[in-house]
Amino acid sequence: MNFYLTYLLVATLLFAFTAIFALVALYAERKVSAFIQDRLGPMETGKFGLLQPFADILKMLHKEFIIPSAADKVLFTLAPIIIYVAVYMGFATLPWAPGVVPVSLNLGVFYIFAILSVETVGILMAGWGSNNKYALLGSMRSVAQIVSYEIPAGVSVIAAVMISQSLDLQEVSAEQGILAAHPIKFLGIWTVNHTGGILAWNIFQAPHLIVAFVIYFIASLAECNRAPFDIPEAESELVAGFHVEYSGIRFAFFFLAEYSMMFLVSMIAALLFLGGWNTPLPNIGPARLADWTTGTAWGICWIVMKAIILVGTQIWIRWTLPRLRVDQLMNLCWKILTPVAFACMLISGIWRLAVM
Amino acid sequence: MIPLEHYLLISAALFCIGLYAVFTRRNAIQVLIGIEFMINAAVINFVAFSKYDKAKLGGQVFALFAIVLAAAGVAVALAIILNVYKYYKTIDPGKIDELRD
Amino acid sequence: MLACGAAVIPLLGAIATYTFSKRNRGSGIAIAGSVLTFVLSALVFYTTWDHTAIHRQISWFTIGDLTFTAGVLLNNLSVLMLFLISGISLLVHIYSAAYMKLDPRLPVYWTCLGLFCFSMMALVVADSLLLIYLFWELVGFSSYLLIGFWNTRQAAVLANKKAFIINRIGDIGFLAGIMVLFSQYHTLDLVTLFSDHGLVASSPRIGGVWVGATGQLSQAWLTIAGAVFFFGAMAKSAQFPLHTWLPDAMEGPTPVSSLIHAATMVAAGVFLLVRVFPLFDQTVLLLIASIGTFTAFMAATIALAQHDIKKILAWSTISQLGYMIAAIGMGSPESAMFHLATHAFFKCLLFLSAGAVIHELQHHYAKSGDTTDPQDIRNMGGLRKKMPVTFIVMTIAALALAGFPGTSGFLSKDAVLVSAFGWGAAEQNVFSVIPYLLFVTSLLTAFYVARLIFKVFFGPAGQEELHEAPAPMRWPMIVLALCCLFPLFSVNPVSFESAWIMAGFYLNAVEAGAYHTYVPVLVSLGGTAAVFFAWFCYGRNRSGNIFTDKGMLYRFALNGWYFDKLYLAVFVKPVVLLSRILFGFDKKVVDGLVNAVGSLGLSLSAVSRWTDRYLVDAAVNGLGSISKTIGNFTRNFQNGRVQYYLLATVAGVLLFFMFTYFL
Amino acid sequence: MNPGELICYILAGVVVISALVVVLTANLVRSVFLFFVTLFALAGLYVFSLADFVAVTQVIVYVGGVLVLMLFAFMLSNKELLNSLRQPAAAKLSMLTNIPAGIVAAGVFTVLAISTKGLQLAAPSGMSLFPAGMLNAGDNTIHLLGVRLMTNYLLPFELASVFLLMALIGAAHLARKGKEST
Repeated sequence: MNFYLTYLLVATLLFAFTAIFALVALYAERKVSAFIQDRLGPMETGKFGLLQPFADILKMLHKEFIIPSAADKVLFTLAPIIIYVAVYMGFATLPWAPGVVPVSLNLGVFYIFAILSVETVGILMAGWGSNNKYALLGSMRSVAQIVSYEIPAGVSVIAAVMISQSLDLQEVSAEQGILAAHPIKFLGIWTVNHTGGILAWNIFQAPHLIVAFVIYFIASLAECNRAPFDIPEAESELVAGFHVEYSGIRFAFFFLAEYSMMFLVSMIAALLFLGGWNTPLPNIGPARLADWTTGTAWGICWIVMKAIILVGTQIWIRWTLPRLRVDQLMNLCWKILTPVAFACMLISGIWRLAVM
Repeated sequence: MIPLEHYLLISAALFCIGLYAVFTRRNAIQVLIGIEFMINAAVINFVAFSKYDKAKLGGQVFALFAIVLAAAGVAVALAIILNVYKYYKTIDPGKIDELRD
Repeated sequence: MLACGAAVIPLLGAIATYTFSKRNRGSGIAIAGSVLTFVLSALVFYTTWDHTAIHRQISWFTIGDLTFTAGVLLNNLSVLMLFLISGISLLVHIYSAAYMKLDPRLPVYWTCLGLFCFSMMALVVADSLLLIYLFWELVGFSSYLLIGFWNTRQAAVLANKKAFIINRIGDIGFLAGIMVLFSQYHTLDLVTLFSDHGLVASSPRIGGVWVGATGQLSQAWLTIAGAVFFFGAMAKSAQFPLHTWLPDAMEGPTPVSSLIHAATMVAAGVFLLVRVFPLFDQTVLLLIASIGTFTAFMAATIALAQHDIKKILAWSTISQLGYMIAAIGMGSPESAMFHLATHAFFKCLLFLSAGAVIHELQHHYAKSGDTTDPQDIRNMGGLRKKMPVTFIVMTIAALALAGFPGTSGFLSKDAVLVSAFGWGAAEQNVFSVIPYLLFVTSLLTAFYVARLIFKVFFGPAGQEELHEAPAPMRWPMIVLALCCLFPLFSVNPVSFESAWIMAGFYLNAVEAGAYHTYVPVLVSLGGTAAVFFAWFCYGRNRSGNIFTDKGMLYRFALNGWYFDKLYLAVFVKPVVLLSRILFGFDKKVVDGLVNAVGSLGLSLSAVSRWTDRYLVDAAVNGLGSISKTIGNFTRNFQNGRVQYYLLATVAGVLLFFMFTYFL
Repeated sequence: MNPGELICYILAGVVVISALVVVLTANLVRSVFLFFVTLFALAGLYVFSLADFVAVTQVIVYVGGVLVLMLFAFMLSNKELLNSLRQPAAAKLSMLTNIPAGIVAAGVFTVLAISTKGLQLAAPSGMSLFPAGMLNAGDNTIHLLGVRLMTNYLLPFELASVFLLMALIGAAHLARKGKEST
C-alpha cells in the first residue's frame, strides 16, 4: 500500500506546487506589467503588495457560484476541472532532478502531448456548456489555435527527441550533461561527456535545435493562449472567451490551469532544449564546476530557474507585443512554423545519421 | 492478470453497442460514433491478442493503424455529413434515401 | 463554239453585274459584255452565213432507249437572228446606260436584261425543240421581269402578269406541238426533223394517214401539230386572239419595249414558225395567213386612234408582226425573215426615239412639277427644232415603216406584198382578199406613222427648255438610222430580190410577175397620199375635224376593238364565276362528304374507344395494379435506408451463426 | 483481486456503461462528451493490456483529434444543425422500431460471447504458441514497436501514411465552402 501512498503524496506535492506557483506568477505578472508600463502595480496589501495574490484568492473563494440558467449544468461544472486536471496530469512524467521523477514513463513526451490535448475538450465543454455565443466563439477559436499549434510544437519536439533518442524526459535530460551514457558532442565535433555544462545542452549539441526551440516556444505561447496569441480570450472582442460565464473557484481553476500550463510548457522546453536539470556551468580544467553543481537539490534548482526564466519571458512578451489577427495567426502557424519545424526534423535525422 | 476472454467480452459488448447505434440512431453523427465503437472493439481484440506476440507485436501495430485510419475516416465522414446536411437539411440517414441530385 | 460563247456571255454578264454591281452600278460590265457578244456574233455570222450549217451536239440524257441531245445548230436562219439580236441589244444597252441612269435598281435591270439576251440567243442557236422550249420559257420569264421592272407601279405589275399568263396559254400550244411531234418521230432534233431530207419532209401523207418514221397517225394530227405550234407562236408574236398583252407590256422601260417587244422577243414566234415551216400543211398555212392578215389590219386601225406614243408603236408592231405571219402563211418565210430583220431595226429606232422624247419630256415635267402624261402625243408638238437629231432619225424610221423607197422597209414590205399578191392570184375563194387587205394596211401604216411624226415634231412648240437627248442615247439612234436605209440590205434600192437576206433563204423562189412592178409603185404612191392626208389632218394643226373623239369607230379603235373587255366578259368573268361555283360545290358537297366520312370515323372510333377502355385497358390495368400492389409490397425492402439494409444483413448473418451453433 | 485488476474491471464497466449511455441518450452533445469518457476508459484498458503506446495514441488521436473534430464540426455548422442535433425525446414508436435492432444486437452479442466462452488458444502443429514469449509489464514497447514498424510493417506504415494524406486532402476538399460545390 506504500506504493499508492507515495503516489498520493507526490500528487499532493505537485498540486501544491502548481497552486503556489500560480500565486507567485500572478504577483509577478502584475509587477512585471507595472514595471513595463512604468507604474508601481499592487502596493497596498503587504510590503510591495506581496499579499495581493492571497487577497485575490480569498476573493475568488468567497464569490458565489453562478451557473447560468440556460447553461448545460453538467458540462459547465465539469469543464474547469477537466482543464486543470489535464494540465496537472502533464506534470506526472516531468523529471526534477537526477532520479527525481513522479512517474518514469518511457513515452513521457508523447504522454504529455496526449494529456494536454484533453484540455481542448475541456475548453469546448466550457464554451458549449456556457450557452453563450462569446464563450462558444472563444472556445472554438481557442481549440482551433491549440490544435493548429500542436503541429509545429510536436514536430519541433520530435526534432529534439531524435537527437536524444528517447521519449523519456529523464533520459533526455541525462543525455545533456555529464551524466550522459552515450557520447555527446558540442556542435557535433567536440566530445563533451566530461565537460558538460552549457556545452552539452541539446541546442548546442545540434545547433538547428535553436530554431526548433524558438518554434516550440512560440507554439507553446499559443497553446497557453498567451499574448500575442490570446485572441480566444480577447477582451475587446469576446469579453473573455470561453470562461466569460465563470466565477469564483471555477474561474480560479481556469487561472490555475493557465499558469500551470505556462510552467509546464516552459519546463518541457527546458528539459528538451536547455539541458533539463543539468547545470549550465561546464568543467573547466581543474574547476569541476559541472561536477560540483550536479545533484538532486541542484537539479531542482536549475530546472525551476530555467522554467521561471522562460515564464518570465512569456510574461515579458505578453506585455510587449500586440495581439495577432486570426489570419496572421494561422498564416504564422501553417506557412512559417510548420515548414520550418519539418525542416528541423529533417535536419535532425540527417544530423543523427551523419554527425553523431 | 486479466484473462483474454474478459477482453473479448468487453469487445463484444462494445461492438454490439456500436451495432445498435448504427441500426437505430436517427443522426449520422451518432451512427458515426457507433462505427467508432465497433472499430474500438476490434482494437481491444488486437491489443489483447498482441500480449501473446512479443516478437512481431502485430496486434499493437495494427491497432495503431486502425486508430489512425479510423481518425482519417472520421474526418472524411464528417465532411460528407456536413455536405449532406447542406443539401438535404437533415442528417437523418433514414431520410436520405434518394439517389438523385 | 463561238456561238455558244456569244449566247452565254450575256448570262455571265448578268451574273457579274448582279455580283459586282457596287461600282458604277453594273453598266460597264453589261455594256462590255454586250460588245463582246456582238463581236462574237459578228464573227459567227461572218464564218457561217451562206456556208454549210454547223451542227454540234452532245448526249444530254437518256430515257429508256431514247437519247436526248443538246447542241447548237448554226444555219443562215440562226446566225442572222444571232447577229440581229446581239447588234440591237448592244445598241439598247448603250442607250439604256443613259436612259436608266438615275434608276435606283439599275443593277437589277442589267441583270434582267442580260438574262433576257442570254435566253433569246440560246433560243435561236438551240438545235432541239426541247431546248427551244426551255429557252422559250426563259424568254417569257425574263420578259416578265423586265415588263414589271418598275414593280411599284400597279399598271406595270398588271401588265407583266397579263403578258406572262397569255404567254403561258401559248406555251401550252407549243408543248402540245412538241408532244405530237415526239409521239410521231421519237426525236426532237431540229436537223433530223426539218432539214431538206428530214423526217418531216420525207413523211408521206397517204389517204388521210400521216406516216412517220416510227409510226403513223391520222392526218388530222398533222394539222393539229401545225395549228398548235402556230398557237404557241401566236402568243409570243402577239397575233390576233392573244395579242392583248403587247400594248400593255409598254409599261416596261422604253429600252425594254424596244428590245423585247419590237425587235427580239416577238420575233421568237416568227422564228419558231420558220424553224418548223416544213411541218405546216395547206390548212394551217391558210389559217396562219388569215390570222396574220387580220391582225395586221386590225392593229393598224387601232394604231390610228391611239394617243400614247408607245401604244401607237406597240400596235404598229403587232401590225407588222401580222405581216410576217401572213408572209409565212403565204409560203414565203424568206420574206418574213427579211421583214423581221428590217423591222427590227426601224421599230427599234422608233421606240428609242420615242424613248428619247419621253425621257426629255419626263425630265422637263419632273423639273416643273407638271403631272402631264409625257407619253401622250396630244401634249407634244414642235419638237422638230428642239430635238433635231431625234426628229431626223425618227423620220427615217417612220419612212421605213411606211415603206418609202430608199429605205429598208420598202424592200421588205414589197417582198411581203409581192409574195402576197403572187399567192393571192393562185387563190380562188374569199382568201384572195388577203393581199388587198395587206395593201390597205400598208396605207394605214403610212397614215398613222405620219400622224405620229406630225403630232410630235410639227405644230406649235410647247416646251421651251427641251434639248437633245444625251450622247449615249443619241449615237445608237444614229447608228440604227443608218441601218434603216437600203444599203445595208441591198445594193439595189428598189429590188428586194437583190437583198442578201432573201438570197440567203432559197426556200422557194418568188415568181416574178406583174405584181413585181406595180405593187411597189402603188405602195409608194398610196403611202405618199396617206402621208399628205395625215399632213392635211394633223400637220396643219386641224386635228379632230375628221376623226372626232366622239366617233364610234374612233372609240372602237381607241379601245383596241374592245378585245380586253371582251376577254374580261368572256373569259375572266366566267372563269371567276365558275371558280365560285366550284368553290361552293367544294365547300358544300365535297367537304360535306368528307365531313360525313369523318364523323362516321369518329363514331366508329368512339365505339372502339369504349371497347379499348373498358375491355382492353381494364385487362391491362388489372395486370398493372396487381404488379403495382406487389411492387408496393416489395418496395418496403428497397427503401433506400442504409440502416435497414444493414440491420437485415446482420440479422441474416446472425441467423446463419445461430444455425451453425445451435442446430 | 489486486488493485490493478480492480481498476481494470472498473474501467471495463465505465466503457460499457458510458457506451450504452452514449448510444441511448437523446442529448447529442452530451453523448459526444460521454464518448470522450468511453475512449479514455478504453485507453486505460489498453494500458492494462500492456499497450501503453496504443493507449496514448488512442488518447491523442481520438480525444485530441476525432472528438475535437466532431465537436468542432457541430459548432462550426449553423444553428439549424445544432438544433437538429438536440434530438427530441425518443417517441414510443421509435422505441418500438428500435426493438428489432436491439434484438439483433443482443443476438450478435450472444453469439460472440458463446464463441468466446469456448476459446482455446492452440498453436498450429509443430509450432509453439508463443515463440518469443509473452509481453511483460516492464518491456519497452516503444522500442519494440519502432523496430517492427521500420522492418516488418514498413509497407503498411507507408500505405497508411499515403492513405492519411489522401484523407486529409479529401476531407479538406469536401468541407470547404467552394464555389464549385455541386
